[in-house]
Amino acid sequence: MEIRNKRLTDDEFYEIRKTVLNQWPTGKDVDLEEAFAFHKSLPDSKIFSKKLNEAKANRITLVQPRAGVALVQKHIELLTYLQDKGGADLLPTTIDSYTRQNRYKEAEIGIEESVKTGKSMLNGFPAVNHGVAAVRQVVNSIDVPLQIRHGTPDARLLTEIVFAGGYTSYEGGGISYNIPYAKSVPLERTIADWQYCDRLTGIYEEAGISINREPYGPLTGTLVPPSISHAVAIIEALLAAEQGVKNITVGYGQCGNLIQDVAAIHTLESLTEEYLHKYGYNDVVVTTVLHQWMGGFPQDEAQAFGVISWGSAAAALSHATKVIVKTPHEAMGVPTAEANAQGLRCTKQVISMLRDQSVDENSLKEEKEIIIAETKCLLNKCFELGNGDIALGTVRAFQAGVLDIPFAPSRYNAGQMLPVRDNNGAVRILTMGNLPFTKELIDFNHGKIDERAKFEKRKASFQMAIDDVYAISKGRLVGRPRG
Amino acid sequence: MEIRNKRLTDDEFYEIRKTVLNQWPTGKDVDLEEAFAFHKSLPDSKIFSKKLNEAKANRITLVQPRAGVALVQKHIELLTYLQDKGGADLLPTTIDSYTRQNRYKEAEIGIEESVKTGKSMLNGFPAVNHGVAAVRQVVNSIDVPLQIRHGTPDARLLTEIVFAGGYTSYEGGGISYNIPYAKSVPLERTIADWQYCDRLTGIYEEAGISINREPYGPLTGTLVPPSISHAVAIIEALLAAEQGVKNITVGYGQCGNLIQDVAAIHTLESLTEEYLHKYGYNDVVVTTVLHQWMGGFPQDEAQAFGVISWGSAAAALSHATKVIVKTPHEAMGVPTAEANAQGLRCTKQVISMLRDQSVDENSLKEEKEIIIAETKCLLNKCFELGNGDIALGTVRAFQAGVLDIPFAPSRYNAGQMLPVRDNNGAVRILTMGNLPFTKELIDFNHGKIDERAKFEKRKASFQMAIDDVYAISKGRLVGRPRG
Amino acid sequence: MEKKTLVMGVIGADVHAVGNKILYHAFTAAGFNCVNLGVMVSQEEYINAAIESNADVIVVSSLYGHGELDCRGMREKCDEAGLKGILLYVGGNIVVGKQPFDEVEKRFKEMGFDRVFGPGTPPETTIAALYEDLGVQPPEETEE
Amino acid sequence: MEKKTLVMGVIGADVHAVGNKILYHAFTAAGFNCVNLGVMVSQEEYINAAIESNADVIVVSSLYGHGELDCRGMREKCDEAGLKGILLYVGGNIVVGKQPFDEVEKRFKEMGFDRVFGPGTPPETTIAALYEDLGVQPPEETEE
Ligand code: B12
Ligand code: B12
Repeated sequence: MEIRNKRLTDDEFYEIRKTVLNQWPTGKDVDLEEAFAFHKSLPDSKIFSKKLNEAKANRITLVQPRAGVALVQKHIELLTYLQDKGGADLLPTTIDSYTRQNRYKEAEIGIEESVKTGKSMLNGFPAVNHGVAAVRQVVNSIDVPLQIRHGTPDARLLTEIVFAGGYTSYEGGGISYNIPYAKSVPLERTIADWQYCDRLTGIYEEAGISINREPYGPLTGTLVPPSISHAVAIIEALLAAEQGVKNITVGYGQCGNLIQDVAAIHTLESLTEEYLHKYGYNDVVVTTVLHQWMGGFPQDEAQAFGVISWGSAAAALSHATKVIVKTPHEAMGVPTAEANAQGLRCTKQVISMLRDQSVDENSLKEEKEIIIAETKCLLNKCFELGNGDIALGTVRAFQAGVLDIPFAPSRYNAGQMLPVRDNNGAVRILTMGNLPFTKELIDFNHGKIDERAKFEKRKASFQMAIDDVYAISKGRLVGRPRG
Repeated sequence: MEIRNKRLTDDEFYEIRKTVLNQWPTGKDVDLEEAFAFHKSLPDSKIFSKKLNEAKANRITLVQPRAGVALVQKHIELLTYLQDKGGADLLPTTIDSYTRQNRYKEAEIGIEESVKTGKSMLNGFPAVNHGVAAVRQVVNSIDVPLQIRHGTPDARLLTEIVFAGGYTSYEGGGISYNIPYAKSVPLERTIADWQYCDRLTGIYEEAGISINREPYGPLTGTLVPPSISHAVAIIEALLAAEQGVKNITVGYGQCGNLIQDVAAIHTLESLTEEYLHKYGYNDVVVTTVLHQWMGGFPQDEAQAFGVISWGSAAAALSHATKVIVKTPHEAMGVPTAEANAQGLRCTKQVISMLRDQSVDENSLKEEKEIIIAETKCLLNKCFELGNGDIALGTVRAFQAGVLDIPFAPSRYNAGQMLPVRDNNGAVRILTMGNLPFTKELIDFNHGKIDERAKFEKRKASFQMAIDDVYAISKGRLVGRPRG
Repeated sequence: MEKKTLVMGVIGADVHAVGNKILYHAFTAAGFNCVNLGVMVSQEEYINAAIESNADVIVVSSLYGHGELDCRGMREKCDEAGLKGILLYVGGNIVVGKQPFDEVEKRFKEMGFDRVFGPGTPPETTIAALYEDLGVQPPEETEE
Repeated sequence: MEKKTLVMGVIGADVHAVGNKILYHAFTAAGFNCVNLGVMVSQEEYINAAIESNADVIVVSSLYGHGELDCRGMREKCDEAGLKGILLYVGGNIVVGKQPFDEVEKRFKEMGFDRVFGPGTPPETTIAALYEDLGVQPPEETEE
């Protein structure tokens, strides 16, 4: 059956649900009614959507780290530390990579090894293996709202377990947790699986429990032009809304040019709202998240603080609803609690110093127009390809290279498009592949890149893109030729 | 004799010089001709003015730390570390506080104690006590240009010794090294003593050795409105130019609001050039320096990195010729070499990430107009009070409170003016004292402050200023009421 | 309440004026009679002012790093001047560089200071200590 | 020059594709015959590809932190498959967290890897090591 952007019927949903809950023994502990009751017992201060809505109303930017370790107690200690010593407004539970691939047996080995060696041998928290009761232990121990962050193509069981466990926010989506996170999972599959996750969110919503959903914005985190990630975010917002999701945070990974970044956050919010309304979803609250630079970091911690701060500045000046924080250990490995808290404190300092400042609207005008025009080209073509259905259109768009994410591992991504920075560090598109841009937009991109090529006295090429990939880790934004 | 902005005659200069070189035994080792020869032997790469001119031409921002310890070898080690591990483009030698007060005997005790305890018991390098040969050891050991940074009201002997020692840049001025750095030294005295230092610079210049001079921009470093520090910087530039100085770096201490900071650096350069030309000094090269936040810092190092980065961003986006760097130890004490290098690397990361970005001119317009209008009010009144002579006018302006520096220790400063931040964090003036502003400018300042007062639902007052003094150290820019 | 008198200032060649101005404001609001000597105060000046004003306590600030050199012998000079047992406080950035505070405290206590405070100590802390050591209460109305 | 063949890929459940794409580009430009398996490569896939292509070296990348779990037993599997003595390189962010590199290197060498590289090792370093270990020279014309 071909994929459609259509709400799953109860019959469809509960039919699938039987097999989902059987994927791993812990699935049997999930009981919806009892889970609703648990959620209703939570104080407002632990509810993600409430805190986001409040932040949006007050135009402040909340800070949230990434964090997750193998064992429950250690994970609670870690989160408590980040809450108390880092001042995190929101906390995550990052899931390990085996769980993300539904390799629960390997996750089990990781847990055992972690117990044995006394250090986390997993790069995240294996929530499925731990099960509902353990997840609730985390929720009960922490004072601020909690979100699951992962990168799981088939996250259905995970969603069931952590929702039942009391998590009030959940990252991911059928595109954003496939193309950057998988090699050979068909897009129809992940979109369908994420319809399940979204429908489950809708079911909670209908029971009076508003769980926040966050399409994963930064994709590969590596020179992704705003219009590309905007298109994906908006599609996932539409898919989620169709399943009954009412509280959505759309995301964007900082590119590094301030004007482009601020314009990106502003247009991300306005375009998402525009498309939601256009397609009849009128009661969804949209908030935004900026991810501090998601590409390669400098190894030196002092330099890393510089990168972290610049991401914080972009978040504050664009008044994103929240910012996801990197740490001074980023280039080296999963951070210690201490390093993670340092990233948070550095970020909070910058965010709160800048909260009363903004970027002049006039200076954003051109960049906003470009992002809007590009994003609309992409989305309109997707709808066209799907004969009006965005789920179908998305699958066909990826096949056609109409949606194309740079440096992605998935074989369902064309990988024809090549981005490079322009002379001011904004990310532009050198090789269009099959992006359905107008001539004006193509000319604009190439004109900007030409300026740089002239300045650097070299041709724009794959080598230029490589230089840009390394640039920030080597202390620059634009990867100028050496020597 | 009343002070005049008039070049010292050779007779006057060499007459004074006799007593200056006798202030401490090391004075006798200064020999001008031999010093010229030493300077001429220096490679271009060690000459401050050359490096600055080049940076100005290329619109890049150089980074420079503060640093100085009691003993020569330790000082060389420190600077070498900052050069090699910090990547400093320019290096300083910060002079200790006893030397700044000409208390050479106490400095001598500090040196002895430092030898005994094995740690620097002085907060800087006592160059006068060490003498010319030791200073040259430093110059010979370091590859980048060197500057003396101090805060010395009567710096004549120090100037003689370090110029003879081969330093190619020198900070300070008759106002900026008096009012924030002394309690009871008359302004006539310090202006006259700095005319000596400037004339000495002029004499080197005439011998073909261009030594860079830098009026000290940030003054008390605490909520100094741009127009106040601009007025002082421009006066000191005029005083220096009259004595034959040809390479001047005017400075400004970051206030924290990006628009105000960028507007400040731009207007500082243009106004200085304007006034120099207006008064007939047509061959002076003017460059700019932004000092990262000079007021109280947060104690936490991660937060301090946030403050450092924001200062770096202001420097880069305003294309200041150089930036003076703080360290993560700022709130605690004189930094270790390691902490100092961290500040440098963090700064370099931000500076070079942002070097290809600027702030939109349009958004700077209002703020530039205000700074220019305020600065001209101040300067024109100074000229008026001095019957056209800026040296005399300056002395009278301070007497009258026409120039008034907040939180200054000097009894020759009126201390009537009180600054507070506005609702966007820009520094404005609440209590004018005797500042000669037009009604429009007063209304502008008060209007901005009223906005904030309304927002905070309290009256603007000394308490508001106190809250602003503490704000950055407590993680904010604007000192909002607690609770 | 009988007003207690304190002599305050920044010692040595130190010109850090900001904290001094704020402390003066805070101490006055807290009900003390303050003789503020400002910056660059010598040991003799503190002592003379304390004798003249019949002070209960001398509050020494040092920010610039030379505190250790500047404060030596202060207790002895007080004793000689007849200020035996007068309360001596010191605070600020009293040594050069970031040093472990307990060691610093120890050295200054050995020099005869009754209380030693680390970098960035808020006025409220200092005032609470003064109330305690002088056995007085906050004034009824504080400027808030 | 006879072209040496290398098999490369990112091991385990790891999807970090950026470095892999760039390494492929760099190795090819440096004159190697590259079989790039991309991301999410199992030990078996490396070994099969190495047998098929008669490879001289297997270059394992691991970025995501599970390298230690994923790489265990790889040398033994190579031996069993008849790839005795084949060069084994591993690099990337091969363990969880920031750990002292010499300890990490030791553990991976004990697992049978010939060369172990830390985070952010530039392609040039890897290529230099390959030239050395395989006794070959850079191609005359490199893409510069
Ligand atoms: C971009 C990125 C991502 C992107 C990847 C997109 C994609 N599909 O490629 C996204 C956002 C999807 C992602 C996801 C995850 N990531 Co990630 N990611 C990064 C990041 C920021 C940059 C990686 C990169 O592209 N660098 C640029 C390229 C050019 O460099 P490189 O990858 O290091 O490769 C070079 C060298 O290492 C070397 N090299 C590589 N292999 C080999 C082999 C040999 C033999 C030699 C000699 C050299 C060598 O040459 C390469 C070319 O120069 C790094 C941190 C960093 N480095 O700053 C984290 C990082 C690698 N990720 C990490 C983690 C944990 C994850 C996640 C689990 C999620 C999470 N917790 O946040 C998931 C894992 C998903 C999975 N199953 O793999 C951790 C790994 C932790 C550890 N080892 O302790 C890192 C270090 C971040 C951190 N500090 O926590 N990530
Ligand atoms: C602003 C500033 C300046 C301004 C001062 C302007 C002026 N005239 O007031 C200028 C730029 C001129 C300056 C000059 C110098 N400074 Co300065 N300065 C600072 C800075 C950034 C803030 C100080 C401040 O105003 N804070 C705000 C006020 C409200 O706080 P406070 O001063 O700490 O005072 C509060 C508390 O400490 C406490 N307190 C104070 N005294 C006492 C006493 C007691 C008993 C108690 C309980 C509490 C207490 O209450 C006060 C009110 O809340 C500090 C670093 C920092 N803190 O971030 C460096 C700092 C104090 N300066 C320092 C130095 C070395 C100097 C210089 C030698 C130059 C140099 N090397 O850069 C010169 C010295 C000149 C001289 N002769 O004194 C060092 C001291 C190093 C050390 N102790 O190891 C510091 C720590 C910076 C550093 N890390 O290197 N400085």
